[in-house]
Amino acid sequence: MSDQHSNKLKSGNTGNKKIGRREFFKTGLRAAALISLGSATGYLLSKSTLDDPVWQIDPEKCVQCGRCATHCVLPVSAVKCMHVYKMCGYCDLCGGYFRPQVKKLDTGAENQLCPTKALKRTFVEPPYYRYDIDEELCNGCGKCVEGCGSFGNGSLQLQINHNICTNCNKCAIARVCPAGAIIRIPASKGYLLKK
Amino acid sequence: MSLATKAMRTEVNHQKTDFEPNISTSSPGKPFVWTTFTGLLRVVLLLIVLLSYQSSFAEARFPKPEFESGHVPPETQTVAPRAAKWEYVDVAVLFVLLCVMSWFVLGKRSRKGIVWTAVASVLYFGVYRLGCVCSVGSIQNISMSLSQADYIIPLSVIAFFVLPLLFTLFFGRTFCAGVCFMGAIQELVHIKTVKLPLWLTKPLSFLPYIYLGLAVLLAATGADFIICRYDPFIGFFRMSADFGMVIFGVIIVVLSMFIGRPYCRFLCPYGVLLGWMSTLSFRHTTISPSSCVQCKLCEDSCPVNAIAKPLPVKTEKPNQGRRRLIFMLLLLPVLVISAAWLGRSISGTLSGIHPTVSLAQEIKWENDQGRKTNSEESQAFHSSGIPAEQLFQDAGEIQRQFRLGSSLTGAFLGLVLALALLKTAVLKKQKNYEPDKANCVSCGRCYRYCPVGKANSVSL
Amino acid sequence: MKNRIWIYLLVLLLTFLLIILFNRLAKPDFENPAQNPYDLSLDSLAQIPPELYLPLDYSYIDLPLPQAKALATDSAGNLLVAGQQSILVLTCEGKELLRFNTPQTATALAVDHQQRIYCALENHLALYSMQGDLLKTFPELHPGAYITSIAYSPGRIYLAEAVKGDVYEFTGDGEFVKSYGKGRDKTAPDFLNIPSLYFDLAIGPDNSLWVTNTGKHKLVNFHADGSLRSYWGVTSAAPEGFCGCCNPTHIVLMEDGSFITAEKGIVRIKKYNYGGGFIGVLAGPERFGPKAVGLDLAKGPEEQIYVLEAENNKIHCFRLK
Amino acid sequence: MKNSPAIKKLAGYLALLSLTFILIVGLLMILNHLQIKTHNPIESKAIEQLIIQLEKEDNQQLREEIRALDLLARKAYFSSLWQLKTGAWLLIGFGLLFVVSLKVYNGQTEVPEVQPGKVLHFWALKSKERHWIALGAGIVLVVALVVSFSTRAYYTDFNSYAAGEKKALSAAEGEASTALLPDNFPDIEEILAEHPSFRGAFGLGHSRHSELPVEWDAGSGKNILWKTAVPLPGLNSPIVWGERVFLAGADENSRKVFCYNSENGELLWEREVNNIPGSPAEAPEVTDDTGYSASGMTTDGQGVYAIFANGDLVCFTVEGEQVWGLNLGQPDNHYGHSSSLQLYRDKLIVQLDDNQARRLLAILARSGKSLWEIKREGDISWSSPIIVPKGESAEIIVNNSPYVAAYKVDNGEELWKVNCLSGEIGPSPAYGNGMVFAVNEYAKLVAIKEGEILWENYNFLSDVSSPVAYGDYLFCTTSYGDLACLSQQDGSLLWHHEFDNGFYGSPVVAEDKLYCTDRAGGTIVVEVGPEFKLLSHSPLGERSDATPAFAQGKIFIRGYEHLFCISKQ
Repeated sequence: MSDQHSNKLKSGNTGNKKIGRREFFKTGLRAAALISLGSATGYLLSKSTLDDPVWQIDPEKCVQCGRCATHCVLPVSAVKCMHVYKMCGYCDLCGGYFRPQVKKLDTGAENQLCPTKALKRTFVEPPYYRYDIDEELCNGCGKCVEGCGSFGNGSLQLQINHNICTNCNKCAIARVCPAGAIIRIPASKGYLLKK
Repeated sequence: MSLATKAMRTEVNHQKTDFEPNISTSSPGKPFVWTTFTGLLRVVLLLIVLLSYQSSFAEARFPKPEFESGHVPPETQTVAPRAAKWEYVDVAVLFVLLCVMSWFVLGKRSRKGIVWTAVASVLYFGVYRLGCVCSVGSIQNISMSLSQADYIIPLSVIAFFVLPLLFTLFFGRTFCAGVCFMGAIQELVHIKTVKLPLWLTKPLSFLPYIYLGLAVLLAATGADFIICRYDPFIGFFRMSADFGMVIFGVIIVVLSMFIGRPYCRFLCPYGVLLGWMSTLSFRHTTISPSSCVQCKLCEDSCPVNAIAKPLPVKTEKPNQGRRRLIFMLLLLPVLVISAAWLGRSISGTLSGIHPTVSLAQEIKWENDQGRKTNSEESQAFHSSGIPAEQLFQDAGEIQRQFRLGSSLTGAFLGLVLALALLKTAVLKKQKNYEPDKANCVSCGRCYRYCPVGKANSVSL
Repeated sequence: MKNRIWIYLLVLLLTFLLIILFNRLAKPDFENPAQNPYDLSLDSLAQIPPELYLPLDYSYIDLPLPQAKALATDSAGNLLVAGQQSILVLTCEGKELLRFNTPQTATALAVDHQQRIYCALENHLALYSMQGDLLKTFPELHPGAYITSIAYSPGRIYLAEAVKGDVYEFTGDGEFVKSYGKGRDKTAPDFLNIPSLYFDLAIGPDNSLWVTNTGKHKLVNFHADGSLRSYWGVTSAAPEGFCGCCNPTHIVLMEDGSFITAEKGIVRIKKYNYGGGFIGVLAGPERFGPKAVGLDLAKGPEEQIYVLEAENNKIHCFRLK
Repeated sequence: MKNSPAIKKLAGYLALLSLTFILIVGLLMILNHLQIKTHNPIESKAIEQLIIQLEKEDNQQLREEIRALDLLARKAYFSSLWQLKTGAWLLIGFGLLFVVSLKVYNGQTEVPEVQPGKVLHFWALKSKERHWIALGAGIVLVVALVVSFSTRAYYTDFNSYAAGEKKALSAAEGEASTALLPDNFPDIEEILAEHPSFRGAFGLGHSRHSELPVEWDAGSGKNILWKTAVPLPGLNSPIVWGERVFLAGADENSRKVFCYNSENGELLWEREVNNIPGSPAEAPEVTDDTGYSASGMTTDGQGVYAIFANGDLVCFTVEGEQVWGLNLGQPDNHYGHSSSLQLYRDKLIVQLDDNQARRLLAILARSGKSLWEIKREGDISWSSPIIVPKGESAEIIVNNSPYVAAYKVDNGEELWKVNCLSGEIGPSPAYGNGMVFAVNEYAKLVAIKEGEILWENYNFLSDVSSPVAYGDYLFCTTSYGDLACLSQQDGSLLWHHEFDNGFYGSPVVAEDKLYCTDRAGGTIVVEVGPEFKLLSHSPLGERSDATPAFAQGKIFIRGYEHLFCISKQ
């Protein structure tokens, strides 16, 4: 843009003296560019953080819409179900593991909720069972989270695994999250598990 | 899934427990902040919060089964995010690559050096960092940070925004030459230049301004980050993208085999800023190492059509040039104001991109129709307990921002158009073949064509 | 200039396409929202056949106390609500009679025949007069204890402690008598398995103790000596049964020995006869807000059933016909 | 730098080969993508179906089948993931190979020979540039303008909308609106002296007015005081309070309430019923037998209340100012909602039967707030409630299939319920001498006292019109043209007469005469007595399915198109 001004100046005048004026004008613009760049940087620095933000799911807001599984930019979502064992009741009838209509409490595929069978059930002692997540199989659909939250203690929660997440500038899931549950938090915090 | 990967994964988990974030101790990576007074204050506050949290913790406690078999419930495993120090590494790599590239462009005039620096950039920023630390996209963070008080911007993003601009102000667009991984890809796959006609390049060169205007508007209002969303190359590195974006990326790559840098020239919003800086640059690369002999050999060598050639000037009727100039000057305010008006009139449509506004539209639709859409958005909104009036008010506020921002964007585009027209009415006398500073991306392809000092360069 | 005509035609076409594209983008389609492919579809489960609804009178009062925790009634028919470190006494019409502070938010309430208020302050019990004066503080059960329910029968106080899943029996003076709920056989119905902080108990018309065994979806009745007297309850998502992890969350016994139960997950208030036979539904999920979970129950002197929906700041009142 | 021809040839073949691979792999990946997108194996509907089946019939074989299918689905899912990943690697690899070999093939461009071509001079070039810049800007301008104007319809300015919403809300809150109506209600005697609802006060079918005309003729204008066209159709019957006659009308698109001056037929006001929160956008499907406004209105002399087939319930002052409006949920009714409103002191009684639920609601007349609501057992009906004042309180009598039931007006408490009817109930109950009479075609006519059936009769059963009890008599009319008079004591038939035209409108007794309007519009006036005595048969000149309304010296009959006022002249 500034270029054109200088051209105009040039077109109106000829001779070395005029070129000197043109150079002067250009130097002024350069100084202006430097100053504005510098001041913008200074202002931005005052708002900046060393603790880089990362994307994470606020489990209090999450509504288990299933879009974590379908909208992540990665082939398999970086969103995984995580199990807060401290909150778990170790129930035999686990709302996160079994379909709500289940009749027989066994590990048959027809009884399981998880579409990829990523939730594993291990017998501990009567009447307790432990539930673990095979993260490699989990696609973050949140079905078990919904089941656990509706019927149980909510110990299964969807979180973004930072080992997988590419930390996009704008999380593609956050863009479509109906509940605004995907937020930026300081990297030092990392996870927002309910405890 | 093989057993080996399984085993590896378990190992990773064990390792990673060492990196578990520990909030009660300060992180060793940033001692200088924590020594400041505010830092101390924060620690104290944090401790108070932690202590008070302990006492109220009882609320959320869960009955824990007492296992007779001595079973110990495992801890929840989380892997800490990438440590902050790696961000500094990114910035350092950018800085080093910029220095190296500028040296190859201005000092060594080595096309080979430029190409290998571009390869390095693709490998680091593309293959290793998966394309997601990027100066082009940083525009959005900067505009959001400038417009929204509570938006926190990482230091590295500021560096990624400012460093290339600074380097360009001093050395021309050496960033574009190949430090930018997007530019580098297009540079590396380019095979043979098909020259584009003027009727195509002129209208298309208006696109980056529109893209920039929209990107800033949408980012500043918090609606969307369109530069990242429609990044054509990033999918190659992630090896996954939306189907449409894969197609778009393939088209751009195929085009850039035969057309010089289609993305840089006809889309890149950051290129607009870099072009301004480059116009003012203190030093800029030249076609000829010393002085131009006007041999015309380089005339068609530039794939991005950025060689300005000396043209004969026919004398026109007296006053014709002046009249044209005055007309263009008078046109300027008209264009700016009418484009601002147009921007304002389209602001309503644009505001629909903002999720809050589109949610408000949905809820209003529900109110009008007397039934629920039952979409996830609607369900989540109704269960959030936020009153609809609050939502409508928020949406109204965003629409107000859009009205202002959209008018400004319009005015900006009007100004760009007016100045482009004005430029065509101004005589520019030129004797030599020289790069058009705004558009030249310092790729160094023209060096080879210049016969001046060839003997010297061979001996080097 | 044949060439140029083609250019203009191309431009025209492009403009046209762009307009169509933008218009399609700008037009929202609310009729066909995107479906969640991974929906758990609890809605169909929550459908209760209309014939199961019992005829009743319904009303509700707005509760001037957010985040309420517990509900109880006194013999005069007034309502006591605990929340935000205070206890609120309301008439059954919702008129505020008294409000007094407690050191912590009470987690359970009960009123004895002398109109004194037993109030569970997480791990211990406190006794207040109806005027709000602290009469007595009982020692804590154990440091981590969390009392979720109190039941009073003349001469006896029963406490439900959810963290260990025990029921404690005290005399009226606060002397510990015995605890229930932990036998040798973990699979026995009277071995209380409490997976969450929902654990309720109630006194039947014959002064016997009924306890919810939420982990096993059972209601358990104890003899005065602490041995199992009877139990009932089936695990099922159907309206007759209890489903999920911890149901029923709350119970109340009516004068004829019938049970009113409250569930979370699929939020329902149901009625069972004295033998645990399913009678019908008082209220399904449609009656409550989407966030309702753990509805505390209390009964009024005229067989009204009060339901505390803290998430919606409401007390619902049902009266069966 | 020049490549040897052999290398160049090799590079050429390599480029071709890699291009072929790229196309094949790309195509396969697109197919894979489309398949996953349309039939994601882990969202298999087939498995869901089987599981639903399993709920019904639990057997091991089905379980095994589901397990096998599930295993297959997961295998398909994970292998397609693997395919996509491998495909992406292959594509990138071959892409690189393609580019490199093409580069080698192409070699390095020679420094060109300079050809003296046509050189544009400076201003000519600039002029061309200007042209194309203008064209580019023109495209942007046209696109922006067209998009801006064509999308205006989908766009709401929430700055103005939010303000408007607030206003509507505060109006609905009732603070402002309670002031529109006084807090007092007319006493029972006052109500009985008017004709404030369908079939008169409390729907009992009696009028206390006198000096009524017995004969008229719309053709000659005999005894016709005035006649005015009603702008919107509606099968609801007129109601009268003082000098005002109220009517409602509706079609698919609009719903209106009309108020006429009873003296001269002047339209005092008409109000469109819109902006009802929650009102459905599309009208329900109704049949011609009911239409969009079949339910009778009611009034207390201060407020006027109307309900429409889409569930809109609205209250206006008698001056025509809207007090409140709400939607009770669009009734799922295969003919169309037709139950009329009743009013008892401050309670507006709404019978809202549909295929989902049989609801009876009491709504506070002043505020529109719900007082109580009960769900009744049995099936949908099209009848209307009647109110029987009893001392300080009153009972609501409602019939549907198969129950006739009485409820306390104060709280909806059920007083008694009798299982006696069947079919699709149209006629409303009648009340006289402590007895409730309920009837339906193909079922029976029953007399009930305090929940006990006294007698039953199987002849001359009304199907649309409602019976009326007066003195010791009970009158029934049918859509076949029967008019029957029965003894209230034992249900014995006293007399019967068959007319040419059937009856949809219900008979009403006034001044010891029975007024029955038939479907052709003729009104038959019969003396109430142990023997049939026809007093007159007066034609209206247009069809009518409404029940006549009465005021002192006046009869109002709503025809299909006009409202008639009949008075002795």
